[in-house]
Amino acid sequence: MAQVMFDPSLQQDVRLRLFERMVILRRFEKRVYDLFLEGFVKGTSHLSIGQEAIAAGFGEAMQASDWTFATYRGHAHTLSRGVEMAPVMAELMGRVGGLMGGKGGSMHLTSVDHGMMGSYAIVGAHLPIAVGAALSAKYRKSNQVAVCFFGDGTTNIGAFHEALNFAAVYDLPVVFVCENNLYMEYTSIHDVTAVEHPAADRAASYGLERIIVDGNDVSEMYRVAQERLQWARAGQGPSLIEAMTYRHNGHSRADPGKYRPDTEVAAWMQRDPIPAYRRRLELEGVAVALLDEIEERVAVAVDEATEVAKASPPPPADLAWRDVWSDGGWQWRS
Amino acid sequence: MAQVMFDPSLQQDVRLRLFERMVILRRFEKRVYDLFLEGFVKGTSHLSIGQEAIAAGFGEAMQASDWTFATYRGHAHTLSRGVEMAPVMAELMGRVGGLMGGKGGSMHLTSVDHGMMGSYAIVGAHLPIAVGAALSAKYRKSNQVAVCFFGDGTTNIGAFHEALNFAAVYDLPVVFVCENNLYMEYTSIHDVTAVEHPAADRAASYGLERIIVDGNDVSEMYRVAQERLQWARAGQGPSLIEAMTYRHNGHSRADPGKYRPDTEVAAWMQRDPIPAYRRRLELEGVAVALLDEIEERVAVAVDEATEVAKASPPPPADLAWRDVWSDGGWQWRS
Amino acid sequence: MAELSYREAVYRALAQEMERDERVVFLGEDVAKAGGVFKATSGLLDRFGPGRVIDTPISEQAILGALMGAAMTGLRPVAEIMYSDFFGVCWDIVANQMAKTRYMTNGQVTIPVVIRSGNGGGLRFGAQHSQSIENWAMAVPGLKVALPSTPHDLIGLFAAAVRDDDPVIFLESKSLYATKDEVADGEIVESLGRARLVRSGTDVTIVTIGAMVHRSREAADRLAQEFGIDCAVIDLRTLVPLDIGTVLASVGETSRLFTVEENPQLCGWGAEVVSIVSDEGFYTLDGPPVRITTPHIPLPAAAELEDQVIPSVDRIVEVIMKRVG
Amino acid sequence: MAELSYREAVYRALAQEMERDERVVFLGEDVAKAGGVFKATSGLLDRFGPGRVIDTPISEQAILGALMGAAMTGLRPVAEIMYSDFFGVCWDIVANQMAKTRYMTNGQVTIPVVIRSGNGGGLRFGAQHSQSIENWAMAVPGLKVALPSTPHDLIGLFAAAVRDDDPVIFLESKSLYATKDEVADGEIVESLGRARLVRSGTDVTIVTIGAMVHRSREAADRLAQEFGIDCAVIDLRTLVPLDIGTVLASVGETSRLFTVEENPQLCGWGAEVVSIVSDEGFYTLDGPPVRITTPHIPLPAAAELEDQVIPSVDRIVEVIMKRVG
Ligand SMILES: Cc1ncc(C[n+]2csc(CCOP(=O)(O)OP(=O)(O)O)c2C)c(N)n1
Ligand SMILES: Cc1ncc(C[n+]2csc(CCOP(=O)(O)OP(=O)(O)O)c2C)c(N)n1
Ligand SMILES: [Mg+2]
Ligand SMILES: [Mg+2]
Repeated sequence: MAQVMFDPSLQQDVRLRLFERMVILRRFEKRVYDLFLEGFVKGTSHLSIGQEAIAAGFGEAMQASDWTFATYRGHAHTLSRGVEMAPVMAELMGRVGGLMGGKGGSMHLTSVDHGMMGSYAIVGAHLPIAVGAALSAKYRKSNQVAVCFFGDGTTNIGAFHEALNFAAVYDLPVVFVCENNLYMEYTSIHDVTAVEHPAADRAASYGLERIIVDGNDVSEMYRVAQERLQWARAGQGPSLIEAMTYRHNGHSRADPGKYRPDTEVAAWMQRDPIPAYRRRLELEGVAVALLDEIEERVAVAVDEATEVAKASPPPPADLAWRDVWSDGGWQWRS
Repeated sequence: MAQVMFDPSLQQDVRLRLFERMVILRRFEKRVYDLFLEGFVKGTSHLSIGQEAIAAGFGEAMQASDWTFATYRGHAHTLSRGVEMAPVMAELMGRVGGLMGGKGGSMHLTSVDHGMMGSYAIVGAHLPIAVGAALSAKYRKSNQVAVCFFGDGTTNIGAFHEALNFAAVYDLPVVFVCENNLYMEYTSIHDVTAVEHPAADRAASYGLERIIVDGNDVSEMYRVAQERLQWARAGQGPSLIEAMTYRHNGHSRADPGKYRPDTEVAAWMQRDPIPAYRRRLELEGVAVALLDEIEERVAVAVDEATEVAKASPPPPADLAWRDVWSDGGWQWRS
Repeated sequence: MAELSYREAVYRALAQEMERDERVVFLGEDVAKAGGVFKATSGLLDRFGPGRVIDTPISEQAILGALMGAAMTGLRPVAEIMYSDFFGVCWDIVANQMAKTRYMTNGQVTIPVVIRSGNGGGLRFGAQHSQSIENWAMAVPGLKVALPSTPHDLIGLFAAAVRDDDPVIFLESKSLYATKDEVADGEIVESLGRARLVRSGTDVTIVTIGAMVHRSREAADRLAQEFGIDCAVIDLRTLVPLDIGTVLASVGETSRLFTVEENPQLCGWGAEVVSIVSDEGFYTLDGPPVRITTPHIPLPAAAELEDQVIPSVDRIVEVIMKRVG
Repeated sequence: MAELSYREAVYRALAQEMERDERVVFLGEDVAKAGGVFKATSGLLDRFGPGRVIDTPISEQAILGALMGAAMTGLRPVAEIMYSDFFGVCWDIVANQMAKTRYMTNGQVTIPVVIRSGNGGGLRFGAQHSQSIENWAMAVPGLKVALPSTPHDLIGLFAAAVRDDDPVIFLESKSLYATKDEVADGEIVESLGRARLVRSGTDVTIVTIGAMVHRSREAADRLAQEFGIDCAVIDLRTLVPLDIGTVLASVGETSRLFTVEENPQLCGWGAEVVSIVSDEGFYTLDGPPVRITTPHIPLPAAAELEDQVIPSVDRIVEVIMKRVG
């Protein structure tokens, strides 16, 4: 397949946006981490720090009508679809101004208006759900594509297998993106997987191409995203991408990530996608001031979002009883 | 891997037993079919007529302490482990003399004394269970092997994927045998599967060899069975075999099998494993009289078993309340 | 008016809704080309084409996941889970995803799906093909649950389920597929959450659903004729929404409550009904509320054993006689 | 005697049984090297080695299938399902295979497994990580169900579960992991099916289990002190076997029954208890039996909302006051 070619002027645009997206994700999540420590974020929370290039590349490549399906590790994917920071932050804090009024929490970020069709907290569940969206796109000839993000550990659960085969059988427009960060929660994926590349080495089981990409290279992610979205829109069926990456933090709030060798962590910190991309842009002649301006703009936005979120009150009690059913209520008796 | 070599004298023995096993399975199930029509067999029942070479080959190759895990299509595998005909037939008729006293029925044939560890009626469920037996064999260093039979349709369910990976990760002594009879219930496996060979084309996903065998050639089945059992016993881990075969009848009692092209059925009837093997034995110089004698002996045994089964009364009512728990009872209150 | 079997009603129900609304698609194993294992969907493929009537792999998680995803994005899909026992292999999608996603997203997502499934015993299929799983579904907030007892109700409740914006578990009694009844011509639509008074009566209220409706009515007739005990029989038709008002009203008149349930005893819908009536209708009850259920055991395969354990007309008569008499 | 947290009791329970019987092996996700997500099993790997303490892939069906197969062939394995919500992805193995195989094989097969799992809410984890699924298990014939409420009971009931020859669903209240209590030294073994009278009382019987035991006791203390209502509190400890005798005896004295349940209302264990007492204890009841449960909704994530819906000490006091007073 040919490499997608950019118009050079567009390319500059796109590149700055890719950079900005990553900076948004990073700074937002760094703030979330601080808010944990300060006790503002309750429950659990799973950060994507280090993995931003994947969400940024796809977010840039997807059309507004495309759909994202993500996991509990979904902050980055939500923001990358253009959802505002404040409601996401408020949701993590359990405030009424949250994206779901505080009812869903960190693991279930959803914004249907932005094509963010949900974050799912049971490993594997959203793969078949994304397949269903693709089925609907095909049936309605709507030209939409469903993009489904999940981790390496997810490749060993049954729903992965069922979803991949199902999508392939009906040639559905869905792009499966495995973010291989080398670990499930605390266990190395190699310890519990029969193949080296948990997703790519299984693509052939579904008649699919073996695709491995550098998940820390945002321009590569963007290129692959464009290519596979186009492939889906052309009616060629599903794709399975394995993006190699690494999370800088532990699995979730409670986890310091001590099970990982220091040398491994250090090596991957060297490959942090954001400084790497910034260096590259600078080398390619993008003005330092332009990049600095982006960083500053985002920093301000994060501060503002934090204030807005903090100012939002807790949800009123009656919200707990709302929207069990489509009539807005919870009554099971008639 | 080298072909297993037989001692020629043993070989004659083995060959006659392979033939006899197949004849037992065939004649038993033909009788079962008649008993349906006469109203003796209630509920459902799934025949393996046409697929006997697989059960026969493995039955001959397995050691007494090895374990069989089968599906609802389990009559052949049960008999091939040496279980007597009468209790199997009585079970199908719902009689107290049945292998499980009439409580399990056709789909759940089990005889722990024969290493027949059960027939499971939910597609895919027994694959992980067989894996557990293999785990126990490895833990106890007992040198036992678990053999798990299932159909082509079973390769598309999640449990298949989980079981295969799990077995491979821990190098467990389990042999997975996919009997590819080209159809799930009434749907061609090709219509719903992303690859040509639903099991073999997925072996690589679990780091396993791609093994396809002629499931209608009993000596080939026996050879492969020996080889893979030895492989497991040598601590080399699991195997996945795809045996190509065909069922002569419909999926189950209710099904005339009309969804299959006549030419396809006719071609496979030509390849009936039993006459084929008999021709081969004759060509190799086995006396016709010896083969006839086997056929007759089996015919008599089937008649006798039928009489024994018919003479067995229905189970007494109180049996329904027995053996929910290990104390023999059903009480949930204390 | 035409005589229709419960099996034929499945076809008519699907056809009625698919004719009306092209967002309705239908997925399941062997449902299209072969017309389903119960032969209830033969002809649908020819009528609506392979884009709307879809044979699937044996992948219940994928089937129901696809159902949910399609429903979230504009379709109103229906799936068949061949036997309700198989909900075991896809329970996460039903109980954790379909049931909760509207709530978790604060109402952003609507999931108008219907899952049809053959439910219950009586066909000597053994413990893994005979379960009554209505209580699995009823126990999960966010699922509606319907169990039609007649061809008419099958069509009418199915139509209501398809038109409802929430996930509906639609359980067809396998043992009723061959039963027949008169069904009116033309469109049939019922409401979810309305019980049907099958028989009025002044001495005892029998609350039941699904295949047990017929046995309860027969038992009521015998109790009236042979023992002069006049039983009201209420077919709940849906467990969620639960028309407890109709039950409370009847118990208000009869002062006695019996449930007849095909499911195993513990945590059944009967326990829920009894508990509500014992609380809200405490002062109307004249004697103990009694549940007549399959005992808390897996179902045996042999005919003689299966017949022992699923509530029979004889057992219903006997228990009510003994407890009321 | 030593003070032990509920979390530490998990380690002690597993160690006690693994020390005693080498057929006990332990499998689960992240349980070995990392010591589990709740850090309850740290140290087990070092003590018993990688052959007996096994990190698995995220494959709940394989984990529980393996558990069952190993149990059928001579081991007495224990698995961890990290959060009980995840029973959804492996429900077939639990409900259709483990629960029914002994029965279907007419007693040929014995399945001595224990499945430990973190259950219930209170940690603001949202609807897919906070469920109380005890009723899913109780509704399936063939499963035993235990919910320890104290470190002592965790050890004692776990030992009983491991030594029992039937499958046991062992639900640890996540919200209790950090709680502490005095625990005796040496081996601790309790029995399945014996309720514990946490507090005796003559006016009202409160039946409860798991995390709700503590809230019920606190409520009972307040009801006694502030309103002079003397409540007996019964911790069922196991739902199957169900020690209904202890409940009936207490209601025989108090004439009033309340259940306090963390699970959503419909088809809860409370409905079962109320139904049995309403039937067998009908003439002992002086007023309506009342269930205090989480409403029939998925659990919300926000602290203020979650606290609204799970029964609190305040709500228990208020309801009992209102209904008895
Ligand atoms: C069915 C199921 N099993 C277990 C879990 C607990 N769990 C949550 S995240 C996780 C690890 C997932 O690993 P991976 O797919 O690699 O995603 P990552 O967290 O690395 O992004 C596990 C085991 C779960 N949520 N669902
Ligand atoms: C989980 C589950 N889904 C569906 C069924 C219904 N069913 C029984 S057999 C069968 C076909 C199985 O096909 P295959 O694996 O090829 O085995 P075969 O019957 O051809 O031997 C189906 C769909 C089932 N028993 N379990
Ligand atoms: Mg990972
Ligand atoms: Mg097949």
